[in-house]
Amino acid sequence: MQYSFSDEQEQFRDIVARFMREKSPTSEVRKLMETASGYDANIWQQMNQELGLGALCIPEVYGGQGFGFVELAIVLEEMGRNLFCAPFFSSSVLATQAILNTATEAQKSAILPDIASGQRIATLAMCEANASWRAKDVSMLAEPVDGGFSLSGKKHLVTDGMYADTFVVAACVDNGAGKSEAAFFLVQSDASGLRRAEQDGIDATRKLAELEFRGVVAEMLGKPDSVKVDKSIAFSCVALANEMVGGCQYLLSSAVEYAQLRMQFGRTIGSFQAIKHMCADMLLEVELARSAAYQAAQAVHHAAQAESEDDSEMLALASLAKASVSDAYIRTAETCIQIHGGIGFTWDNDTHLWFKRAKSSEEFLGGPMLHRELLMQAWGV
Amino acid sequence: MQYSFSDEQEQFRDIVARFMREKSPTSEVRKLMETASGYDANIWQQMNQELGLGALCIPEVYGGQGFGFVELAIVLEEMGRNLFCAPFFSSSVLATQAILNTATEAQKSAILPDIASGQRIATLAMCEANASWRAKDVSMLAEPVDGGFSLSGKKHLVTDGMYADTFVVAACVDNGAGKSEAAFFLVQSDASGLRRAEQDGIDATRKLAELEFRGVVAEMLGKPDSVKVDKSIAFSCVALANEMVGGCQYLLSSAVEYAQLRMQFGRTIGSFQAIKHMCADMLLEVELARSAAYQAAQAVHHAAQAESEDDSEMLALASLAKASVSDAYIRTAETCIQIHGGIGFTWDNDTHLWFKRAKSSEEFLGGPMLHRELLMQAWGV
Amino acid sequence: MENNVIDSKIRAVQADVRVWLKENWHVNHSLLEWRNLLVESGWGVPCWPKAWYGRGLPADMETAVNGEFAAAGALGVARAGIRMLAAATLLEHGTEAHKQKFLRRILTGEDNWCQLFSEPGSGSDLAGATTRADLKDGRWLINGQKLWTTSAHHAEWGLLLARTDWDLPKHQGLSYFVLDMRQPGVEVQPLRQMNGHASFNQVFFDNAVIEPEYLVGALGDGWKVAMTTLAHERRSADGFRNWGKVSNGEGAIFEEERAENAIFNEPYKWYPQRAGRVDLIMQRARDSGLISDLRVRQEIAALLILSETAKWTAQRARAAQQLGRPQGPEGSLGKLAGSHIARAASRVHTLLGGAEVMLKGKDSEMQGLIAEILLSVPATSIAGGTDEIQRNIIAERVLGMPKEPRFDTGPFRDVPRGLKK
Amino acid sequence: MENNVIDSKIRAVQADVRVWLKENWHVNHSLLEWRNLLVESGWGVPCWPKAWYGRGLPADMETAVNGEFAAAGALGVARAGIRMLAAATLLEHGTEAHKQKFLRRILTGEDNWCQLFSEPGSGSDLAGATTRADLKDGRWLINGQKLWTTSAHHAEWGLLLARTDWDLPKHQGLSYFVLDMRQPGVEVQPLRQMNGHASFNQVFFDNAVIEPEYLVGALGDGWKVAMTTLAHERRSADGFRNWGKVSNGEGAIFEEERAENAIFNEPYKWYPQRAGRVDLIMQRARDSGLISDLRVRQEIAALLILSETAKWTAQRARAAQQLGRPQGPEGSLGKLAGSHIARAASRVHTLLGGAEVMLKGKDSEMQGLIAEILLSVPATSIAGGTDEIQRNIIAERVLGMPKEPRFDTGPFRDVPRGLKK
Repeated sequence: MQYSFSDEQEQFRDIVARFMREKSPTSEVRKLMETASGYDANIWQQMNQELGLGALCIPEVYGGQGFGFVELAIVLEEMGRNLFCAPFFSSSVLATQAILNTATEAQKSAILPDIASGQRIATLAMCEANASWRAKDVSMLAEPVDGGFSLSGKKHLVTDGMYADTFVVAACVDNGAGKSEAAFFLVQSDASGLRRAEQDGIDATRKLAELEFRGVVAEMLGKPDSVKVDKSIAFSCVALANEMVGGCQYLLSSAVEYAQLRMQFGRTIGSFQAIKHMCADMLLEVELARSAAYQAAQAVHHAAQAESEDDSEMLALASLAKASVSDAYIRTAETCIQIHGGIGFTWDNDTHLWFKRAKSSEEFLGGPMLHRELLMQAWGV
Repeated sequence: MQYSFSDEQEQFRDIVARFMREKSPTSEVRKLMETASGYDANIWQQMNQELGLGALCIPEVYGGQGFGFVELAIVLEEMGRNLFCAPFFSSSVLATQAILNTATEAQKSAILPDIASGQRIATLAMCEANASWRAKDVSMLAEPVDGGFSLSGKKHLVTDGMYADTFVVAACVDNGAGKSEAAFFLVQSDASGLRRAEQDGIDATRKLAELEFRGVVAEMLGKPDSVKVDKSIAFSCVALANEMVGGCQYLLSSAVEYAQLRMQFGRTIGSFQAIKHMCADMLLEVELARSAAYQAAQAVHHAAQAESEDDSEMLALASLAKASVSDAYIRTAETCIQIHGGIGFTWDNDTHLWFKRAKSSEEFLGGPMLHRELLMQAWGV
Repeated sequence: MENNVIDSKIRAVQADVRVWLKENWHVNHSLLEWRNLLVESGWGVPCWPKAWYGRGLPADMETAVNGEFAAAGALGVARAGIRMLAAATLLEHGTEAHKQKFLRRILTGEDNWCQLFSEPGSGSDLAGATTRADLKDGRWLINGQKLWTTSAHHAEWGLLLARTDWDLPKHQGLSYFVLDMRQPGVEVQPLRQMNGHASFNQVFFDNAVIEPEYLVGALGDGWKVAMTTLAHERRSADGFRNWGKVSNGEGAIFEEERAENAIFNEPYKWYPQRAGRVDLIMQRARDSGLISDLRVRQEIAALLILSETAKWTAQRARAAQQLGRPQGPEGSLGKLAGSHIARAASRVHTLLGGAEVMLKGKDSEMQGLIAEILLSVPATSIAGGTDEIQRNIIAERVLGMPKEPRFDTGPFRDVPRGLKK
Repeated sequence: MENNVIDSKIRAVQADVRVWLKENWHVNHSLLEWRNLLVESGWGVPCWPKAWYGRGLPADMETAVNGEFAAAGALGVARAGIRMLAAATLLEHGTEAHKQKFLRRILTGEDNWCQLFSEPGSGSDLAGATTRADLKDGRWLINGQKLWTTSAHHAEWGLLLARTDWDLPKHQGLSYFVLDMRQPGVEVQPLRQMNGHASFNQVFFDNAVIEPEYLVGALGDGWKVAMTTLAHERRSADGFRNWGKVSNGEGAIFEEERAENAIFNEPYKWYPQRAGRVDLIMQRARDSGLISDLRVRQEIAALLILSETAKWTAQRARAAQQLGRPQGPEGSLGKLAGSHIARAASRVHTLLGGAEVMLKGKDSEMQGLIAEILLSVPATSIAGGTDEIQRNIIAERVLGMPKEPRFDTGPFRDVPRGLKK
């Protein structure tokens, strides 16, 4: 049914949720966010071996399980709820969606099985000084050389960039007619001419790096195609939106729970109408955002299965979801801190972990103002 | 002192406030708004003879009292608080400010004494199909003819247009260099070629008309000068902002009062935190808007007295005030209805009278979005 | 039950209706003749009990039967107004005599009904009703005032909530009656709203009389019975949103039905405007040229995100319900979301109108429709439960937060109410 | 008094200060020497009583005296931290012995003070303090925990609010003490905030000892005495906003003062960021080129309208005060306005930063300043009274609306508190 998950999907969610609750309590999150790599290789292995999450929505021919995007969205929601620290978003979303949308069969067969198994961690290097993830803003030029293309320049805000094995790098090639077209390129972490440096993110649970390319030789994925580049980012936006919805839900639950425990003036603060109404408003905002994320996930699910000529509705929903959930997440985070009062502003209280994820996610892959505009454009307005 | 009224100004306010309370209870407002002219000629006469409000801020040489713009702002605030039904805003603000800012000495001497005494009711006809009060948007062309200029075309949203004796009409003249410059022109209501028709306003306490000019011969006020035209509108914006602040205060007081009377669930609704907090938020918004209106009034006060080369700060404050108060007024009106509940949506309850004034004033002389942009421009940004 | 068993049952019922309609439906019937046929056949309300004009079919058969009526282009029983709420309440709490007297004429459309619950002093606090019913010489004398009574001016009967005991706590002192609206002690006055319409009425009772047998449920059970009415009101809220949908068939019987509907639709004609008319936004933005203004595009996008996500949220609730899953929070949020949408739409309409919003009436934008939006939207966050009440309900019932401390639990006589002196 | 009489008095005082400063002020004094001179002359705190280091001048003379100090480039008494709140409280409620022991060293800067009011369980509800003071063998034993204690780690003395009677209602069971911070039973731990700073402390008491003569005011009068401290805190809120303003004179004494200030300013260094740094907006918009984006211009204009009108509103309040007029509502609104400004500024900074806001630290925008804004603003609507408490105060005290119903009026022992079990 269009507006609900199937029983199988609900069961799958329960399994993922249990794993995340067990493996990613905030004590673990706090421990991992202080490490350089930001994740626990053992748990990463368990996640792939026991649950096969890395393989989940990679087609079976490439060593995956062949599930759809809705299942991926379920995984991300549960990860976001628990701030699961792992390069899943980088590898199984950003890089995998870029590869699935642009690479040749041969390339997919070569790369995806290792990503599916979790042995290879991949990520996307797209954003440059202009802090944009849109194909038209990619200015790194890929120059044809023997054995592929040569890449020079910088990429930043590369998630898990310090520990990834493989980079999918966005760059432009001249399409002959004097116009440039964006494409993705494959670069291994040990490539000659590649340097990487840590970046200090406000969200310590999502590690960032800056990459410097000095004539790095790279393989092009498929053909230059800006439309497909944008489409793969749109897919990732939807995944991010679903991850963010999980975070919204955590913050809402946390605020409501605390309001019912914390006493002031001889009563729980949750018995004050001001707090109750803040919680009701949060719920409304979170549920509307959830609907957007789910609806977009379904649209991508179908778009990924049935290659359609016209992706405009899917693109519209992706931007709609990213805009809606970005606003909801940061407001829910602000309200959650407010309801916790001074305690909510302390390091020891967990709220700030999600607040920082919310703030970071708000502009990651494009902020709400941009996506509202892209929504109008996708609607042909 | 810069941020407060003098004792004399406070006493003046008391006198005006008492007059408005006595002459303009809502019973009277409701009666007058159902009439065609929308005002009571007797009370108009009393207002001018007893309080001399029409003469208030017209210089003494033109038969006025020579007070400043701050005193005018006080009058408007008290009128706005009581929805005083009279052509004061049309005659003593819109028309008078246009004349003061652009006319020659001889013209001022000829026209202003009758406006000051209230014998002549003047108004401004500026807005055309594009619904703008900016000099650059005036498209009516004034063609030089014997005895003055000939005007053709339509003006609408002309306040008190059906009963005004004199119209100050905005039109353009070619400045020789192929560019057009806006100027004000004087037209009497009995001029040949002038037709007027009532317009049905959402705010029945401020009557509107559409004027049609078919070769109406008019006298130009001073010289074409778009800057002065815009400046006179800026003055009127400040006057309007102060009038609106009076309305805000009425709505706030009305909401607070009702909340302390109305019982539900065995307690006054004003004892519910939701209502208390709405009232606190309203107060904040109204007081911020009030500061904007007062600050702008003072800026115009000084700008009108000391002809300055650079009006940009005054223009900035005028737009700031119009934007700030417009937003505050409509939100206060919405909240006041909300606190009144279903009763507040009925015709017999007075709230809608101010709601309609708020809605109408929001876009009158330019809406908040326009004025926020004009503020940035005036600040040189 | 297995799906295929259900399917075959549905098919059987559909076949029955089809046959019956083929034999009986004809546009040359008068509306009353036809509805009498429906009532006698049980096909008008197939899920009602067999004893009372129905066929005792399970609730989920209704859609199937309606589908056959639609396919045949046949009209159904009278449904306009609050008659079906009256019927549901009487079916559950009424006596045999009540059912005998009222149900049939509800379905045939011969009697119209209105709901006399809200009062000037009890809006959000419905149980605070102070209209009194006093037993005198074996008959109930009604005194007081009701408010917001849609269609009171053409109703034969009213569902009345009145206080019969002032010494009991608020909810316990109320009783539920059927009131004959056509009597000297009842005065109906239209109530004008700020948008100029007068969709509601005030109803004044000055020693209006109710015979004792018109008490519904037990004495003092008024709140419980009213809950039944309100539950059905909520359940049929979707249906209400279809006001104004009239069949466009040709023939005398359709003319009759359209005339009937016109009367009932009249009070609701501004309801779409009250909700903000999001549907008009895009076209107006294009027509005004403001569609190319980046600022306006942001406002439009934000509004449409709100209205689209609210729609999907309602659909999620419905989908869960259809799957028999426990209702999530989605179902309780529509009303509050609607307020946000209406307010945001009103703002965008203002942006698009500019100073033209100063005008109303036939010479103004869209023949006054835009002005009607701006002057109607403020009702959205009040009517049918204010936003504040909705937030309380959401916080308490959905999120499980503590209830408001209560100050009205003692004898109603002592509860402060009305306007504070 | 006539204005010219006031003027001549002011001029006389100014002349006196000028003469005294000319004779006494010298940059070669050590800071302590100089402050001792100030204390003995009475010019350090001219409006304090003559008996206690002042000259008994009326309060409005302070500005005139300060002006002479500024003109001479002379330093004043120690003012940093909460020492002046301690002094004001002791002047009003302290014994002769308290004043003798504490006041002078407050002014010379030899002793530092901290305020031990807030607790983990009593933030908005300050009177709900549960730190206990029990009289045992003639001395008070203190047990419990305080929170948000700025500068506790370098304070010699603390102003302590503790519960001495659990059977009285909340506000009546509290007493007010001066606590020696340098004792084994007192442990000070810094408390890290979400922005990474640790400006506040937690203070744990494990049988900390207070001699009976360090009770301030009568037993059970703690709330009353604390009100004095808080009133002075509110009054000097403007002064606090000047943290970090240090005189830039040359010479040893200025070095000493700057070193002293540096310690006190340390915890407050992120406060400007907490308030949103509206001052940076325009330049950042220009630098990023977004100043030409119509959407961004709207946001900036709205933010600046908010911050400008809030500034004027505060000035209106001050002007009324200076004219001796009754305070209007303006004075109570600044805190709530500040929350709106900070949140709006944070949003605009995010817009201007785009995805760069994902970064913090020295390599990020403005060497981490922007990130510090985004991660500090959430404290604005909480610290010093949440927005919700502010709205209550505004509604009740300014608008005269009814108080919250109370559930904590009985014996404190029975009042539910802390975290609900």
